[in-house]
Amino acid sequence: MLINVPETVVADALRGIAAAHPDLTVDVENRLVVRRDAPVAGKVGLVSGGGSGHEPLHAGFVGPGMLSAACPGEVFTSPVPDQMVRAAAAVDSGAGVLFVVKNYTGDVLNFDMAAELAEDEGVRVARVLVDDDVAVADSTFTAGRRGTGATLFVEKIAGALADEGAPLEQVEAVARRVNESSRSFGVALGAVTTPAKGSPTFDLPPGELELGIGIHGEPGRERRPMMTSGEIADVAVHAVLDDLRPTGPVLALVNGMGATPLLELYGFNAEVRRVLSERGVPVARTLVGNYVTSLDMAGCSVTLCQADEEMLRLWDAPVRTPALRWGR
Amino acid sequence: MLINVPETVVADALRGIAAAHPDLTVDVENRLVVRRDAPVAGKVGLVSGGGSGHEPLHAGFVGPGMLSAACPGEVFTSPVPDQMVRAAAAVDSGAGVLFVVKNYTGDVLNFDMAAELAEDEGVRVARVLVDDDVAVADSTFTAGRRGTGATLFVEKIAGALADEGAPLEQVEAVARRVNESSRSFGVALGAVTTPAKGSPTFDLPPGELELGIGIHGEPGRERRPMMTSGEIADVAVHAVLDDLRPTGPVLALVNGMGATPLLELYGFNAEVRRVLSERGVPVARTLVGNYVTSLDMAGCSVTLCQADEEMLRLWDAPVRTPALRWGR
Amino acid sequence: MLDTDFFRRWMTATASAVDREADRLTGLDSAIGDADHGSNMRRGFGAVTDVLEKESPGTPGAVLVLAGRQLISTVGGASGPLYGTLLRRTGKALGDAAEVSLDELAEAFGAGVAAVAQLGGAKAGDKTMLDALLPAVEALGESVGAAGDAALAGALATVPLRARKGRASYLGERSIGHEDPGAASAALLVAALAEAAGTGDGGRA
Amino acid sequence: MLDTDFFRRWMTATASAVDREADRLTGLDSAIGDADHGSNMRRGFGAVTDVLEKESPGTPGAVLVLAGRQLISTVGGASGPLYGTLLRRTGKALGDAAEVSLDELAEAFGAGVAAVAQLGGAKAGDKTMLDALLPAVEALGESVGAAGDAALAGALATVPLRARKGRASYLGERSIGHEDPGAASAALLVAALAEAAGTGDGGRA
Ligand SMILES: Nc1ncnc2c1ncn2[C@@H]1O[C@H](COP(=O)(O)OP(=O)(O)O)[C@@H](O)[C@H]1O
Ligand SMILES: Nc1ncnc2c1ncn2[C@@H]1O[C@H](COP(=O)(O)OP(=O)(O)O)[C@@H](O)[C@H]1O
Ligand SMILES: [Mg+2]
Ligand SMILES: [Mg+2]
Ligand SMILES: [Mg+2]
Ligand SMILES: [Mg+2]
Repeated sequence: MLINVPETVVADALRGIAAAHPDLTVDVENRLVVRRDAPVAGKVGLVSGGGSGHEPLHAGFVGPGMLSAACPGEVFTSPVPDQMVRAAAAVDSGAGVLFVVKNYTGDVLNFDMAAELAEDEGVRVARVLVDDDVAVADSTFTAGRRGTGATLFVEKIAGALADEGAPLEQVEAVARRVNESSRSFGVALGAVTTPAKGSPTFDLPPGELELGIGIHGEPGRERRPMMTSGEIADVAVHAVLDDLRPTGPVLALVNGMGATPLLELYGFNAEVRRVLSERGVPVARTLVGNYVTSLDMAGCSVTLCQADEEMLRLWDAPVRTPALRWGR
Repeated sequence: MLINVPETVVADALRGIAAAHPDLTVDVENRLVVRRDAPVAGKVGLVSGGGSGHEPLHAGFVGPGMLSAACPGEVFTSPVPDQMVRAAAAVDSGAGVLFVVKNYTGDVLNFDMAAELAEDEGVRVARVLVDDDVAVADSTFTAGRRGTGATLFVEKIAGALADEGAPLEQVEAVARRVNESSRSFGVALGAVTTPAKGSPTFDLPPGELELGIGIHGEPGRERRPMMTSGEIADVAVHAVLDDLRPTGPVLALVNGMGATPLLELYGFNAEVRRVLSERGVPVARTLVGNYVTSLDMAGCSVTLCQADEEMLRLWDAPVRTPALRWGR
Repeated sequence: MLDTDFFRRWMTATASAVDREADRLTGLDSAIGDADHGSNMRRGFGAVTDVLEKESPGTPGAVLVLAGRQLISTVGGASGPLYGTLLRRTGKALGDAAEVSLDELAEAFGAGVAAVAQLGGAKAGDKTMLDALLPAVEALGESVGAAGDAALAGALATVPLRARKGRASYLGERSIGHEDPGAASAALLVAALAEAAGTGDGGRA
Repeated sequence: MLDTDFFRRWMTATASAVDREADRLTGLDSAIGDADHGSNMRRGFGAVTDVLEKESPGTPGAVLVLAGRQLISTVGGASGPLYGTLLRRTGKALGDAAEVSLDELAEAFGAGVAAVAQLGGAKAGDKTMLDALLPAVEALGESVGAAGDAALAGALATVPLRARKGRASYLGERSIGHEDPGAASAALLVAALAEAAGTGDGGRA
């Protein structure tokens, strides 16, 4: 691992982000990454965060057209409420703040505590939960579906609407709509090594893969002998479509988990596109790359969002962050 | 590996690029990625290429403000002359074409053959060699310094000048100037697995690293017990600075080799910045990410370019490619 | 009676235990979670030790409320709010008393555990820290030693369970056969009570 | 005399040898290069076999010129232009003759190898394919069998050398102790001459 000591990994990264991105204000001690021009008058603030190790999510999505601030926790550990309270105070212009929360017990509990505290301090807070991972059944037997790739869609599209000056209720509504229109499925070809553990979190021998993984190095729902890129696309895309049942064009995120070469990811995108066209699903936009990652995990995930006209317009709107940037 | 069969890896990726990027014309059979609007009247064409496995280099850098076309070879194998001849014909508007060639025997021989053939067909061709890797001594005992991270600087800056309508000689001159002002040094924390071989190309046990590696999975100049991020930054930055001896601000590329998490890479950037400031070298711009990669290699490289005013202006100029995009 | 110092000793003993067992906790969490429980607990109770030294709260209740708040501010994850709530609510239930009886502690701890159940929505058998905490509440009226034994037995009894809450629930059937990391750390917390009480006296104060 | 069919057989025998030995060549290249020499050669000579079948060139020279061009168009890397030039120049030196003598082949092959040296700028002892090709040129006047032996010996003799050209040169001292992959494939190419000539006759045509 390219680290100093496990204890300083997050602080070291924040110093590196500060050095690379003069457009961001980075508070290393309090673990905050904020748009330099926050609070923007009249604009709803968008705050997200979660465990570190998923970069560029979330800090790489801070900037005009997307997040107002990100709160990075320790590696794979949700941030503490103090961070979100500070972030809310830093980005609130009076128009209120939307918390974008991935559905994990830890994130939910910490963001909820933060929302209570921030409201005590006079900030109007709304919250949207992202829970797009179809590998997890949403039942009384689970903590509910995990939040994964759809987080990027929610942050981009809600961020664009917030930048247009829409009120909190509308920004919250579009965020919820994007989440409800999105589903994901992930596959691991290799395990993760966290700095704290220093060795792979589970044992995945070369000739095998895990289906239905999350982004925290946890094992998946099922282990299988190695499959081809085309077979993996079949499993992932069918799983997503069978749950989403889209009736119109989709936004597609073909996402690498961190250690899968872009060469392979583009090849996988070709297979994803094949399955989509076999199922008669038109693709409006595609994003291919390592965006919602799990440290050095080899593998990939597919996220599809059935996007209406407004979502597509907001997707195409200008964005200027370290990891997503277009239109200006 | 996320592949179908090793033989189709490059073709599969090209189909995936075509599906993801409607702004590019992709010729899967002839292995070409071309700006959709090429040839642009009066504009010098910029053609690069090399073995695949270094993505987003080069295909990810095709678009307004950067390359006109890219010619991907097999994995780690330079492309064949036919590709560059076709690319030159596709992008030449009459203003001539610059070949950006990384200094490897294979690339040099194939691009030289292509230049001869393209000139026979009436295209004016200039060539710039990129050879920035200070780990290799440029002597009669080697094939000369390898071309690595500086390729990105050359392609971005020469591409911006070409977009301004500068003549071939000037585009060639700025490309050469950027190369002469740039140096790199790379480190591997893990070996590469190529699709064709299917197993790591060399054996690098967990507690060790290789200093002075290239981007083709070749072993480095020296093996050492694992070092901290700070120690690696010391070695890499000193190696670069001792050779470059900059007298002004630098452009910095803190590059991941493919499997190094962005979290760690940002932490490494903090250490690179520390060493630079200890040496009194100001940093004008920083780019952190996996840009010039070696499939699934864990590791990083540092490239510094002593940038004059013109280079900085061209660096900041708008660019719109799959992997670098700003200003429009 | 249990005085303020007893509660400080409880927190420091927990901190030492968690520090010593951090790798085991992370190992358990790596089988059915995300491999951070040991470092989470170590970071949190390390911070608790620090803050108790700096601020010297003057009552049992104040010790636990401060410790709980510190856990919430330093741990994150699922365990931060849950353990933080456990200690804060236990501390609040103790009120301003300078000393408390074991029965009073048992009752307050019961309130803390109930708050955990409410916050996390889990119940007995869901394979969480509650499976160690709930039996401990029952046994605490008897002695701190009995509580420690009950918590440990409860933690070990999570092995055959299928997780229904937290990260381990994503694994479905595959969560079976592993001890729950949060239950294991809860057993350490409860065992530390006996240590704080002084070895062997069973804590019947 | 060696007729057109001999040259076709030479190319197909090389293709089989390269196909059979591809993993070994890639293994050698993975020690001191980039692990692609086996697949490069297999792809190239596979394409050569295909094009010779499709186009049926009518003279020895035409067979080699076509084969060389095909290598240049399909291999890439360092070996593509080098092997392509070797065959093209050898073929050009053979001219339009319908049959050639072994001496004529030896001379033409010498011209091909010289072109490789000029294109790549390497010389004997630089640890490249030339270390197998140069001794083969010397021995070819004697017999194709002798040439095969000489090439093989030359390839094995690259083991203790330090590379000065190509990718292996980046390794400096660390290139010592490994056989050069291009020298190994050159030995296969030259050995295929004897196979084309028919086993055991030594090719003295
Ligand atoms: N809803 C819940 N109720 C009670 N305890 C829970 C709940 N969810 C998780 N836990 C406990 O938290 C432990 C995991 O803590 P930790 O690993 O620190 O957090 P995270 O799961 O966020 O990584 C689990 O082993 C379990 O005992
Ligand atoms: N300058 C040169 N002159 C002669 N032969 C060379 C030269 N450079 C490389 N070679 C040969 O090419 C071989 C490598 O071929 P290959 O692996 O196919 O290409 P690449 O090095 O581009 O990956 C080396 O083993 C060596 O024999
Ligand atoms: Mg966690
Ligand atoms: Mg090669
Ligand atoms: Mg955990
Ligand atoms: Mg090679």
